[in-house]
Amino acid sequence: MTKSTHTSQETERQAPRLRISNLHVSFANRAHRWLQRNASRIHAVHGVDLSLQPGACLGLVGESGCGKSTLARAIMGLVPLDRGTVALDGSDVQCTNSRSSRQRIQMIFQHAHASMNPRMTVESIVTDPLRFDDRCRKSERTQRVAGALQLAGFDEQLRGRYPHELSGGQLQRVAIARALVLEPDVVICDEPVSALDVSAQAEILAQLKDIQQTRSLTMIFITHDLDIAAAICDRLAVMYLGRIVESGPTAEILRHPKHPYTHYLSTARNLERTGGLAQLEGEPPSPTAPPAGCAFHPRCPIRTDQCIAQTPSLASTGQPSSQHQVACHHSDRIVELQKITTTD
Amino acid sequence: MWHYILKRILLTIPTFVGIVLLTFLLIHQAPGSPATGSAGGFGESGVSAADHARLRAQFELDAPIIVRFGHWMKRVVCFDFGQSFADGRPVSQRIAERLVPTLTLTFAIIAIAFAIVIPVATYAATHPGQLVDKIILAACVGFYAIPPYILGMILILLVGVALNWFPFAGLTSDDFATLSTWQKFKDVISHSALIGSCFLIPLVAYLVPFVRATMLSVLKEDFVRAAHARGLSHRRVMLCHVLPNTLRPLLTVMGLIVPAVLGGSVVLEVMFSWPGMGRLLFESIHDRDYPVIMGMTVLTAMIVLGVTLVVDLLYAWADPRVRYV
Amino acid sequence: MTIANPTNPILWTDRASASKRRNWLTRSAAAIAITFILVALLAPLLAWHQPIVCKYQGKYYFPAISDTASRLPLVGSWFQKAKPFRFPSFDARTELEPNAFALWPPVPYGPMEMVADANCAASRAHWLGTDDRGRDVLARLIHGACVSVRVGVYSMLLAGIVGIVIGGAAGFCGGAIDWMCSRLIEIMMCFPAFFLILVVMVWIGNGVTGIILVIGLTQWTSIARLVRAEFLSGRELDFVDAARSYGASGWYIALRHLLPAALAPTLVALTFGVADAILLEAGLSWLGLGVGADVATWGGMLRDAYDQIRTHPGLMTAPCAAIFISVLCCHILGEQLRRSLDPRIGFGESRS
Amino acid sequence: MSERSAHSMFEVTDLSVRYARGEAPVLRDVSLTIDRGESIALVGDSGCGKSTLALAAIRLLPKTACIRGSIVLRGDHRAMPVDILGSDERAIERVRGRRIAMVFQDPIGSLNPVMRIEKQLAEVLRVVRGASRSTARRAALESLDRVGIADPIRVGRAYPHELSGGMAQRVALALALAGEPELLIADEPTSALDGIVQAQIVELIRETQRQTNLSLLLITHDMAIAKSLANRVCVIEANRLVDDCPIDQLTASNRHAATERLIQAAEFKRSAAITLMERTP
Repeated sequence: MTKSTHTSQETERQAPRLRISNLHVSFANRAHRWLQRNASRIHAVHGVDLSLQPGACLGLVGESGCGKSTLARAIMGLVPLDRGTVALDGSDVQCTNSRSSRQRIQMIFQHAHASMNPRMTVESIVTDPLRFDDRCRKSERTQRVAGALQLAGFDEQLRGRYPHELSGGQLQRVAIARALVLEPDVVICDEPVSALDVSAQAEILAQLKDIQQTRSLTMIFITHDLDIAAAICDRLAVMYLGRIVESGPTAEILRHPKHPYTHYLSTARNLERTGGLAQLEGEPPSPTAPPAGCAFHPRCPIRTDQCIAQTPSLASTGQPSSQHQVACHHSDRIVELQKITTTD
Repeated sequence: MWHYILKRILLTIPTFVGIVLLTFLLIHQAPGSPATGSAGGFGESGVSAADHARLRAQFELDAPIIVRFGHWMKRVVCFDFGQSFADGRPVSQRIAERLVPTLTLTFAIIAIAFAIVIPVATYAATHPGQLVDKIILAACVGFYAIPPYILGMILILLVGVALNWFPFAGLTSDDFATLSTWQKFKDVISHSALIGSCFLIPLVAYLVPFVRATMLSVLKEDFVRAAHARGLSHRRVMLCHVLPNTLRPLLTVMGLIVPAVLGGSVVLEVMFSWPGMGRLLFESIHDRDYPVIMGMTVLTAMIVLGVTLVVDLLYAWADPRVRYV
Repeated sequence: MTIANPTNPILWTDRASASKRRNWLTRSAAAIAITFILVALLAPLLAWHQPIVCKYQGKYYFPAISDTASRLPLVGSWFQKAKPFRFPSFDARTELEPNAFALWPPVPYGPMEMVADANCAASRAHWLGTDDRGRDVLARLIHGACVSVRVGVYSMLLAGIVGIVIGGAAGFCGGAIDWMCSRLIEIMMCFPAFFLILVVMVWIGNGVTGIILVIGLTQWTSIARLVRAEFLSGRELDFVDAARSYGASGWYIALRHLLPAALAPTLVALTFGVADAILLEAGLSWLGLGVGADVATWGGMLRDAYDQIRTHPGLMTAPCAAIFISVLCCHILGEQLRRSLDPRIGFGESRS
Repeated sequence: MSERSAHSMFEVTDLSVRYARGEAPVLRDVSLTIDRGESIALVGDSGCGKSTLALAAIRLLPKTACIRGSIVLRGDHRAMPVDILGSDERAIERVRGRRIAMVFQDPIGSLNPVMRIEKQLAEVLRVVRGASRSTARRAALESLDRVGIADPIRVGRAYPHELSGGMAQRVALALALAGEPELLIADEPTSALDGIVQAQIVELIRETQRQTNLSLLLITHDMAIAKSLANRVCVIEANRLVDDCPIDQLTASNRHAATERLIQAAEFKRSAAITLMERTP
């Protein structure tokens, strides 16, 4: 199956390439696994719905521990799902479970160094996935590897090196090449630049954006940095404690955040001006004991009793045509919040 | 913390049952059992008919297997291993009188070893690459490669025979009963000095590089640097921050030392005619005294199991990070 | 919780300063180890009571060579069955004609042969003298190496295989299998190795094969723990997740990604284990519970020396030196292996 | 430079460092002054030697390191100038924590893993401030409160691994500020933290500076953080100090290439966001 037949089948652009519905992932709580009647489970991902059009780039934003990496691993099938489906072009990846449909989603890991076997050279690292590609003949492997490395902007000369002999930026390029060598339709990038120097960050981001556009890849880009997400994503989804609290077009969310949490996330970017702005206090609550109702209410300045009693669900805001969705009972009162923060 | 302790204690139960089962299988395979007929022990002669009969009687080898296992389990729990073939006394009594010297020696050695190792290793770790450090390490490599029994023979030859400083046979002198308490104490110490050093020297040679390497890696950690940056004195950083973090891994090693010392005691105790567990085992093997052999095997395993348990609990006490695992 | 791995002493941690000396040390250790193995393989060519080549009743015989060949591992049994050489059925020392052609090994005595007076000093005829029963010490030393090398190598091969299989299964499968394997390892570790070996030796009797089996089947626990820990931590690593994400099967991940990482520390532990096995065997032989009185072993020689420690202390020297040197070689080689198998210091340095 | 050094409180002159004899230098001829109450940001890519400078300033480099040049802490009137590199170990121990303090990049790693937080704090308070055993605990809780920890009693009872990164960095700051130092060296204090927490820590440092007239030497690779905290930026590239300019002249046209590159890299993300916002109505 080649890419052209795919696109021709999808005459209407509406059919999503990747559709995630009602995804739940939880882990046994290691601290209390034993001898405790109420052996609690940590709900890492709590009913996430996402859908991506072919060629779309979705930014998944949130603080560490909010479940965004778990969501990525769940989509990849690396952690078992409690509930929910991951559908690629309309067919459930879990059900078909065939290797070739799995290979259509690839992932770039946060720590490029850790994601590579230290005993393998760059070349063998990038070749390894091709062993499991039934369509790729042995003779084609070298060529495919060279192509992928070139696409990722990796210096051909260094293909015989071991991971520990490369710089962070070069390693991340190898990781990109490894993800692309199987020619996937969907690529999930889990904080691909957060471990890099600022200048290397810019290079890698530009490269990723370039690849995404020329190949019309569908991409999920996970990051804790709104700036980075803004630089390359056309849609954003903000996660807080395992749930998506706001999603919509990037510019829309950056300009008019509707959820208080998103509001604080975007204020935190303006480090120089934080002196004039009120900040979000406290730390994200522990996922072992999530607060009742809206998970954000303990830190929220505009909470009401309703927030404690009832968990808000993701709903469209303002004009129904807009894709901007938010999970907040008081998204209309966000203006008050903006007043609080600027006058203080 | 309490959960961890309870969990750890409960986990010893399957291990305990496993030990009992393994020893049971060993008896089942014993010469004279239904399984092996008359397979010989060591030496020229096999097992005599009388031995067969006694073995069958004492271990009830004719009863159904489940009954036998149940009985064996009960015996282990009650520390009742029957009568010794050699002198007819209860096995537990025979073992008990040998257990005390061996365990005392073992723990004394570990204590002395730690007292030597910690200052030496600290010095080496704080002066890495210097001449003294290199000499210490080279000496450790050399001494660690000397097997204890060769060390024993060398010590007997040099210190015992040539210099005649210490006695090297037995635990007490012949006139032990006539001595005063203090002299008795001195007598026992001097009789144990040589065998003790045979255990001690390789142990120290093993531990010094280990502690040195651990300390070097602790010294490289951020919190040590941060402690210095906070203005704590060098002495305080070493005592309150570096040492506690260095000694934690040492606890684990202690759990491994005990079985090693117990196991290594056979040759040395025979060599020094020192009345401990190892020599008792050797004697019973010579006499084919199966009740004692089995009792010893189970009992040492129990001791090691207990020590491991204590070490694990101590470790959890010393390192808050493992309590929640 | 499981106990952290028993770590062998980590020596010479500062790399740059000592690399030259270590190189020299390692080379000599490797040379000595190879010499020991060669001596063990070719023992009858070096010391035997039969000549290497001789002419007996008009025919040429190769007694020592055929003996060496039939002792070789793997192919030895074929030599015994197929008999490509003429196997002698005579005692060369007494039956050979005095002036018949005979090429003797450098030490023309067997290990159990009483060839001279007891306790001779070193001389041209007996380079290291003779023991209390008039047997040549050098010949016994050479044949003792056979036993030590065989016990050391084979028992560790056995321990390595058992340890990798059990530890790997525990670490890779996890869950109930891990629980069971861990308990099994724990049970085995509760018995002091030497006690268990002694007790089992009582049941199965003397013999090299028995010793190899017993040592191998009691010494695998540390290997298994090592492999299990390596697999467990490996399972959590990102590169294993990466391999899973591009569709690699469990077996492929275990063999290609996890096993190589586990193999390096295993190899190191096995090298140290060879030293332990040699020591265990010598200790057993010292107690008279080892391979038996009809085979020359270093432990047995040590025992003979111990019995005469007051009268002939010099007898100790040869077996002591042999055991010490072989153990030291194993330790040095193990230490060097540890450094060179670490991908971060080993491969990288040698490449760039 | 010369007119500034008259009231500078900290002076680094021609500092060169190599970690071992014969190795390539990690710092070459770096000179730097910090005035009282001033905040300096030392910016550069990883491996350029900026952390080495921080460690040299508090003399925590390994003993094998070869150091040339001089570092002098002048401080205010209450104390004599100290030659950091030349003094004996005792004297330096009295400077560390009391006059120069440091926070590290990895907050959890910089706390002793087997000691409760309040014990670590009490230890420092006893040593540095001479507090008695009984008052130290209360003072420890107070200092936790001062760095914005909402629940000092619970955090005080905790072990470092039980804290989140932001919480641990607050604790590390409390430890560093226990001795009321004149100069705080912050080595990448926020780069291991998330956006919101990062902003919180930046704000905390700024607030502390406002209250105590603390001088700050901030080490970072991120120009955005540098701009938010410092009033002067020093750029290090390839082991040399290549640029030293007040924050308001950062955008001037004649800056060093390395500075421009760092500014551009920091702007890359921001500008992308801004253009995106401008593009859509």
